[in-house]
Amino acid sequence: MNHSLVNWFKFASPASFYPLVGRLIPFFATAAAILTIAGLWVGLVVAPTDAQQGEGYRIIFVHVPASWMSMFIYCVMAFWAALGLAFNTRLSGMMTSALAPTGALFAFLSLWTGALWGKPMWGAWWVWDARLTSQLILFFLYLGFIALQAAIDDPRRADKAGAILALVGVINVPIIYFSVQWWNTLHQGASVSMTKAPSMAHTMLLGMLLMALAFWAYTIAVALMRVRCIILERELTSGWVKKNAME
Amino acid sequence: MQWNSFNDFLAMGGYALYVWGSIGACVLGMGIEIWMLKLRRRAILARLLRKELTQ
Amino acid sequence: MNGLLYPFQQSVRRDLLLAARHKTEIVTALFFFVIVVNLLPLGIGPDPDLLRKIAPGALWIGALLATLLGLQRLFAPDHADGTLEQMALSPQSFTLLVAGKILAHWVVAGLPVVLIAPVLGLQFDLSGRSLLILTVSLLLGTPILSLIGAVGAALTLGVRGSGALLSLLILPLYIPALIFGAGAVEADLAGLGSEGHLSLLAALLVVSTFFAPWVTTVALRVALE
Amino acid sequence: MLSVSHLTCQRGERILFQDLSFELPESQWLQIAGANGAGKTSLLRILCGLAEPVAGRVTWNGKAVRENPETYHTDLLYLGHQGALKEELTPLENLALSLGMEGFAVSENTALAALHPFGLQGREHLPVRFLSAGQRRRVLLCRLLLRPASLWILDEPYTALDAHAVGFLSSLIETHLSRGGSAVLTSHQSLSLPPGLCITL
Repeated sequence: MNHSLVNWFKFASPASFYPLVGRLIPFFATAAAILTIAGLWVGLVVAPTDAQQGEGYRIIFVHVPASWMSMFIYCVMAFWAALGLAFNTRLSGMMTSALAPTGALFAFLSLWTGALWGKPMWGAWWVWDARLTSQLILFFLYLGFIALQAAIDDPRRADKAGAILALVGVINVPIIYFSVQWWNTLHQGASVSMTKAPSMAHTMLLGMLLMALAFWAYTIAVALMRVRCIILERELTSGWVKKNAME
Repeated sequence: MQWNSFNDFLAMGGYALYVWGSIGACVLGMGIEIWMLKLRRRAILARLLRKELTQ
Repeated sequence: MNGLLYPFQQSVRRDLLLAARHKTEIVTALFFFVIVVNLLPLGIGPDPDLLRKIAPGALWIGALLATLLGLQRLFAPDHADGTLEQMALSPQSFTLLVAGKILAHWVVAGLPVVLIAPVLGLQFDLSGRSLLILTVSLLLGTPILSLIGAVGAALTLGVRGSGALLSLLILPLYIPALIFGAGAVEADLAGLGSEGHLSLLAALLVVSTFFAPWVTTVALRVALE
Repeated sequence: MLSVSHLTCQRGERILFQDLSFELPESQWLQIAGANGAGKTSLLRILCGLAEPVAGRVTWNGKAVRENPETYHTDLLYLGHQGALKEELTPLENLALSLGMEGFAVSENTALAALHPFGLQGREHLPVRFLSAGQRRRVLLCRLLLRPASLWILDEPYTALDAHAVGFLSSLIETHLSRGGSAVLTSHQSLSLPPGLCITL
């Protein structure tokens, strides 16, 4: 495998990207840990009790950041997908595949925490609320992406097919959100809505911001760890892997 | 400080199941994801070692 | 080389000719639709008020599944016998030929559903006006199902387990069409008028007609590599 | 003129060929020899622009084949391993429709005229399903007569052909070359053709 493949940016070739990532992971991992502890401390201990929802509202400190992350990760995946299709760099495909499971996890956690929040507030484990329903569909999009990539053996085709699906998906996400909103107002007249967040005291906002940053740092750390595994799996034959796989 | 004792903190104003259920799920989910990644990395390195020995 | 329409028309003609040679296939896809829709009253109960309420959703989900069934045979046979390769190497634009195939698929899988929908609507005790709106929504909606479905069929071409995979990929993308289509009748019954839903459905149709063939071609070129 | 520079092709983790370069001027033909699985078909697919090489460029008349495929494809005729025929359609329908989709309107008797020299009288209206492998191959080769193209890329064109058909195909290739066309073939048999270039993978 000659390494004269002209790549758009230097660290695009996995060989030089691998050690670079190795050094970044500990940084993001510790940042995620610290931010999570700080966020939970502010959210669970410092933040005041909410007037209407009592202590139950504290679930938003994990529910809202998880929803944000599930949508944000899908957009980042679409970014890498577009990059991969435009410049044909192998690395972009690997990044897209590395992000998908984490995005799916956050979509699932958002649904799980949404249900646990809905039960005490509205007495039902599942509420066909516009946002939660769209979140459910986003979870299906993630599953579709992961299933498609798992079903295709040739890594190059899996990357390209996945990239196309991610781009088609990212165009459809706003359409789906709009149509579910439209569907919700038709059937329920928007009486039950989770979007009305409780009146946000200063510390509550701080708590949510810290948790969002924590999830963000966590996503980067895990995605980089997974992209290193993918690089190793795909480049097993090339020479450089034997030398510095241990790094 | 909202809570005057640790048990109140655990009781979470009667919503213990829901609040700790949510946070527990997040911590569990993230923990499992990291653990599976470690397994995956160990498997690749083992496969690499085996290939190395056979050559 | 005379004009752009000729290759498109030939592509449609070939697929319709092939479908004509397999008449049983058209009929089975149609009966699948009829049976699926008729299962619901058996499952839910014969109460007319309830049936009238679920009729649009039932017919739309039936149309969704019937289209999904037909998508398997959109590119797979051509991929197997090498004709898809020849189409990719045609001097005419590959997207044009793919658009022809999608139109032929709609004529075989979508149109029969639209034609038989009013009859099934009667089973659900739908009034004349609702029947009309439902049929119009299916007429606008089934091409969308074929277009978006073609993207999924191209992505899963030649992949193992592509049947279940295709539905997992495509059904989430069908949801806006389902909501606007099935919601049109509901909105009309609720006095809100169905113009909003039908115009959004028409917008979806225009957007997917414009983008889907091109995206399908890109996916097919990836599959042919 | 077809020119290939530093072509590298990889299937899975195996490198089929590396740093392959050659040029094919007009009225020349190139034979690609090599054992099965040596990458002959992969090379042909890269030349057609169907597959993308790991490295290297393929240009036709100076322009990269994958840039805008339509212009390249007007000059290209590719016959692959598979029959590229629809089983349920008759040879006539297959020819007329496949050429129609490439923008060439073909009347029934021109198609008939192409089928006869390949000894397919009486079978024009029989679904291809009932034809033998050799007859199907000959129906496919009729495209060489009907489809104007200056570059022929033929994958194992001589398989399943009898002596008469082999002779007829060779004469077809010769007339194609004499008119300034070029051809790339893969084949196991020794070919009764004027001397041409040869690459072994």
